[in-house]
Amino acid sequence: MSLVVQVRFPGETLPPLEDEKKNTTFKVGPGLTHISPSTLIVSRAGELNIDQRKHTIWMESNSKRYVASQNDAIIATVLRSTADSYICAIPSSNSPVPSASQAVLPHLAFPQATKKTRPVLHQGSVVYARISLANKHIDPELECYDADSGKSEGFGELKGGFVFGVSLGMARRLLGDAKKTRLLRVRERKAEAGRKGEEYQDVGVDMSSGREVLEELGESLSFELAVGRNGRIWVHSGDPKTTLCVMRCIQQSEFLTGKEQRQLVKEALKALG
Amino acid sequence: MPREIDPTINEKSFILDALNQKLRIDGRDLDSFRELELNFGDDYGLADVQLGKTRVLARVSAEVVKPFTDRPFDGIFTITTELGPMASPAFEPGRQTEQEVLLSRLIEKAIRRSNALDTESLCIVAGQKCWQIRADVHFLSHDGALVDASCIAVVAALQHFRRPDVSVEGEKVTIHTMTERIPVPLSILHVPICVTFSFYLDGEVCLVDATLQEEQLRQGDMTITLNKFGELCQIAKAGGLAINGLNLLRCAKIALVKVGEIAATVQRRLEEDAAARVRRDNLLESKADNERA
Amino acid sequence: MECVTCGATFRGLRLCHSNPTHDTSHNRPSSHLHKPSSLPSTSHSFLKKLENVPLRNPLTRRPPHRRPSYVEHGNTKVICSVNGPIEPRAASARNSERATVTVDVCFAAFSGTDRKKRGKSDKRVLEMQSALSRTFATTLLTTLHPRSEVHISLHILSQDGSILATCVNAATLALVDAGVPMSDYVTACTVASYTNPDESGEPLLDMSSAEEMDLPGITLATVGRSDKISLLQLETKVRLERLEGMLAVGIDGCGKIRQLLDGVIREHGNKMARMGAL
Amino acid sequence: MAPLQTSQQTGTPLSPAELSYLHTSLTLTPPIRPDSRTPTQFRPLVAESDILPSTNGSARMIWGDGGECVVGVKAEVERNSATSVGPRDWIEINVEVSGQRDDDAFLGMTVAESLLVPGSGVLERLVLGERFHWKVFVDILLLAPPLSHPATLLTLTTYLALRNTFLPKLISEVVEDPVFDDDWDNALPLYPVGKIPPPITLLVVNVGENIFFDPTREELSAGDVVLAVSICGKKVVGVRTLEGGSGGVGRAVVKRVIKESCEVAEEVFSNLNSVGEGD
Amino acid sequence: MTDRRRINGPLEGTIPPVFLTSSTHKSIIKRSPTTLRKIFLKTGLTPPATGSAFLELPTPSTHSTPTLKLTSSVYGPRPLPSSTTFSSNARLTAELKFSPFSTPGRRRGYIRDGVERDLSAQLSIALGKSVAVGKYPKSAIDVFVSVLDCEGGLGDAGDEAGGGVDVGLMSVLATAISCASAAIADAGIECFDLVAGGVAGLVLEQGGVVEEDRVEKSLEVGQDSDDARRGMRKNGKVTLVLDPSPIDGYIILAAAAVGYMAARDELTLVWTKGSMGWDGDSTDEVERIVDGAITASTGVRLVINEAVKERLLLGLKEMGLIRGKAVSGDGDAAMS
Repeated sequence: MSLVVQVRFPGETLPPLEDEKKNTTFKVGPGLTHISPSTLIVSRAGELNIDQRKHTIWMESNSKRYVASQNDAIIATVLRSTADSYICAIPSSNSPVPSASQAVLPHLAFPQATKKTRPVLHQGSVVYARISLANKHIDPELECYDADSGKSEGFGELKGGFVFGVSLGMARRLLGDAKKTRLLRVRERKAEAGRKGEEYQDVGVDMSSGREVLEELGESLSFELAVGRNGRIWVHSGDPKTTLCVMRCIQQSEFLTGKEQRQLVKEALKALG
Repeated sequence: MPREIDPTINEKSFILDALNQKLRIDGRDLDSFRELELNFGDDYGLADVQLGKTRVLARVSAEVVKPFTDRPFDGIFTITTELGPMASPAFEPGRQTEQEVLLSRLIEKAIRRSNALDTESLCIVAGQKCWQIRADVHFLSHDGALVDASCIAVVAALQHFRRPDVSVEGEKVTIHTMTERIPVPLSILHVPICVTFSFYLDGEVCLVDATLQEEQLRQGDMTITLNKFGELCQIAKAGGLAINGLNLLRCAKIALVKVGEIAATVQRRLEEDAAARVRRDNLLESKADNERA
Repeated sequence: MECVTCGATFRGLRLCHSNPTHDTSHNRPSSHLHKPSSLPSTSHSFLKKLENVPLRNPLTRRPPHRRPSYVEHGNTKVICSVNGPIEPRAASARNSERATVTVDVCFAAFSGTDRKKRGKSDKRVLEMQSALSRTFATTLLTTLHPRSEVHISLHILSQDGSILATCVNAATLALVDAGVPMSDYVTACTVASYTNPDESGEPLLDMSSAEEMDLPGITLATVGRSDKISLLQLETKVRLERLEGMLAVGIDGCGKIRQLLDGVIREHGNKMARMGAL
Repeated sequence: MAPLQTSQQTGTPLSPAELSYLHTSLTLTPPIRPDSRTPTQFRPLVAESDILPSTNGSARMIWGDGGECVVGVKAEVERNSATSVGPRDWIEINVEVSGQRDDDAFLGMTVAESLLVPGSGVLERLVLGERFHWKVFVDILLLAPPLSHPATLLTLTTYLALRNTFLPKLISEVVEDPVFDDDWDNALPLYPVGKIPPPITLLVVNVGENIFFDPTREELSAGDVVLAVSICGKKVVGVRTLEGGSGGVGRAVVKRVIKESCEVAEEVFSNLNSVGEGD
Repeated sequence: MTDRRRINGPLEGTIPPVFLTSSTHKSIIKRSPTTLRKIFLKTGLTPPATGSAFLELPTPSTHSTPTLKLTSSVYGPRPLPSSTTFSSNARLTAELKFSPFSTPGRRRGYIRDGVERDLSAQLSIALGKSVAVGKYPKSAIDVFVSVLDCEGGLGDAGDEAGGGVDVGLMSVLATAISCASAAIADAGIECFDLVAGGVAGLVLEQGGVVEEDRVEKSLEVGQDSDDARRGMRKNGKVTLVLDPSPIDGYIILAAAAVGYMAARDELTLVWTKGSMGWDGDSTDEVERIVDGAITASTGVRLVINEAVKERLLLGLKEMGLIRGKAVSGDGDAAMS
């Protein structure tokens, strides 16, 4: 069975969308440029995804540079403090030297913060925050509380532990984004198999969530973990050895299938003793 | 302007904690190098060194020039380095930073001033013509230990390089092409290898081949250049944390072991490359024969 | 001012705070190494005559800052002045946690045998500056003066070997005098490794430029009583086995220099105290 | 501009009240200087000569206000070349101010102009036979720029260094390649006694009717015009106007400045010449 | 370090044609020692500048006459950049530059050398004392002078090897002062007085009149000129020459350039070269030569006045404030 992944390159014009019903409007996602009335041109290389039910179409690709977008949870580093806010860096890539964009975290953007009770962050502190404002003309703004409840919900300064980088796609997978594409793909496969009159079979790749590594690690080790959409991961545990083990497993599992990931973790745990 | 971000508080304290327990982030021992990968190009004199994520390319080339008037019997050997944005976004093109000056000075002292290359053998006609050997070092990716990697790259490229053969008859100098006569290797007197030590926790811990993250956190550093005969070519400890004399001597002994290992790897890779070349040449010859037939 | 360690001797050493007033003595024992005779200076008969002639009013007191120190190791002469802690002159020298140490090394065009102007971007000068600033950045208590700069300006008036070591000593002297807080003295000297024809090598202390040309040697600086090495430079090929001996002699030499510096500083301090300047 | 930086970079400018007080006290008859000197009195300084063994002549001077200047003179043998623009190139002057990127053009030009004035006879002493000549490098190093304008300090030190500059004695014939006497005791002075001495430059500031020598920075900013008068022996060899001061000056004042400079210069010369004869 | 932003010509290879002109055949302008050269001065030539002026000296008679040409433009008063500290006075900066083609033979680079910096400093001193800087707090006035042609040589390179003092730079400075003054007046910046530059020199005299032939003869003798001059110094008397030009062929013993404010009878700049005291007392001779330079600058001042006036009248006429033809000619001023 062949895996047909629709890889498209910038400049390609997409064929007209096959539509079950006429006159449905599609939402155009990232990586595509729309030229009216109905031409779509690819502007980022990657895999084309079409969700017929939700009527959305977008390009899926992995990159190292993070572009802030609203409501993303990210891990940022405090650079300095000004009169009413902290200036933070949003590091993104996992290359040896991370590149970074700047963001503003107001002093009062913490749960129940007042001028007197605000948490004091120093240069080099790490915060888990949500992007409350992303706009191409100004630096993004961050918040350390949940927009709905006003509670911290895990946002705030991350104390101790270790921070490392993975690719943006990996971070998204760890956060469970892969589920969407996975379901889509399974549906497509089934449809294709149905057309050919064959029985659909899972080859193991389609149903991989991409986060088996975390599931497996979580079963035997105790640690805290925060994943930022900007490709930074924070791990904390009582023992540096455990932390390092978690880090290495995650970093090495990027291109592995679910089964392989579980195998990797088992071996690592054995080595850890 | 892209700037290197300092490591976060969390990273800093974690790495130091781990070092205190003799643990490194990438799981190495304190005194072990990352895996050294050394490849040669199709042409002579191109060496590509990978040390973990650090990658350095050295290219050696030769040309015939007039020797310096004050040294008529010596050839010319130059090493050029440039830290560009290719290696790290923190490096700007065109501007010479202090880091770059120190780096090039170190490589220069380690290789050129220790007379690794016999410049007298480069003389063709005294005061008239000599070979100028030029080693260009390109930094492709920066993850620490630039000095060590570039030193390996340069010495490997120098050993790999072959210059065209030259014959002198009276005043007449003939440079034979590579096909005309077998090109000759450079006369290498010894193979210096740099080992950089990084000091942490007031000198309690000393690391070999630190990554960029570890370099950013170190309190002091020292680069020792040795050859496998146990000759010190250069030591540079420019300030930083003060270290006990005995510790320094211990570092020197560790360096000697490392130098032996690295020199052996370089030698092995050179031999492998030479063997591969012979095989390829034979293959080409047999092909040519076939065509003729 | 002579100190003997394993047969190694310093050349005439002169350390002063501001004005050299006394003659230099050459205490070097006659050795198998000769000073360069090509130097026109060696036969200069009035070479060492120093005059202090106040033109009108001899009573003068310098402002407390910018008092230069003057150090001679034989014919190597260095003047050093320290400015700081001051407001950083460049934005890049501002650090919110500690003071930055900046060093300017300037070779006077007339300092060598041949006149030579060294540019500011000369690699060797940059290397020296960086080594000196990193040496003192760890020894000075820089965290006491955040967002400021300590500027050390060194002028080499005459070169005859051991330049970096002389610079370190001059800078230490000037820093102590300027009142910049530091954990201990940093003192430096050079050691050469000399091999007799019968293979019985012995290290030589304090190299002149002729010796630097012919012998392998190290420059090292130690921090105060701890005898820990903060700066170590070797630029010529030497057997690894020799390093230990050289280090031992060097550490000892640095200790001797520290005593000499200490003496000068105490004398100067007492004088100041007598004058009521403290 | 360059000279402005050396003179005014240290310290903040005076407030209008201070300036007015200073101006008033300086215009009195007799004037009152802030440091109670007489108009022609110099500030104290310490001088020493022949401090550097690797030079042909050297001197060091330290002002009371922290200014320090070292001058080294070096001579090298150079072949006469057709492209050379003539003997004016035989003496090269470089002023380097510590902590400043550029060398100071203004100060260098002042010294060079007065040193190379026609008829001083120095250039003739640099000739070595038919094909060679001495090239003299005068390197002036201002280690710590004084709080006032460094011109006076600089030229006095240069004078001292040049007075103590010796060139090896030529023992070869005119047409041969130059060969020198090894004995330094036989070396010839660049400025022999009895010949025209090297020039010095005096800084003079004029405030109202009064003229002050060796002005401090404050006096410079309160004055009308600051003149640098170069004097060689008894002759004026150059006058220049300096930055500082606030207005023009009448021609009568210029004449007075020059007249008094000549008188003061004589005293300065005799004082400087006593340096080195002291012991 | 070359200027990388510019596209420089090839380092070597293109040599501008050198024609045999002034250097071999010195076209000597016969004028009496007290006559000034004719000046062409016109203001308002650079429209974007607040004030500007062009000066040519002397007004060219033939095509190949070597001339001194300068343009000057004044910008300001304009606000100081925010980074600078408060200043209760206007900050006047002056910059003098030689165009790459201003000197014959080798092209000058764009790098500011010592000569340019020195002249710039002197220019700003001379002008700074005439402008009412107190009237413009927190502002900057920038004066730019560029030398387009300098009479076939600066004379500072010692082309008169054994000769006297060169006056090339001095006349460049003096004319730069005059030209910049006119530009400042054109800009309408308040001044105490206008500064005019003037140069005078002392030359050897023989029989009352300076004989050009004789000077030339001594130049031809070449090597002996020094001895000849020294010999002559004993017998000959020294004469004052106003506005000497390096191409006039004088051997100048001493020279002075002044910046002079005629209405206030005050000097803003005094610059002398060469040793004085050939003819008796040093002080008297300085006075004599400075007075000569003042006389020269007074003449120049008339031209500046005329040029500024004409431009002013032209402006008034355009605005309709005056009628009729108050302006004669094409708006430039010349003086004989």
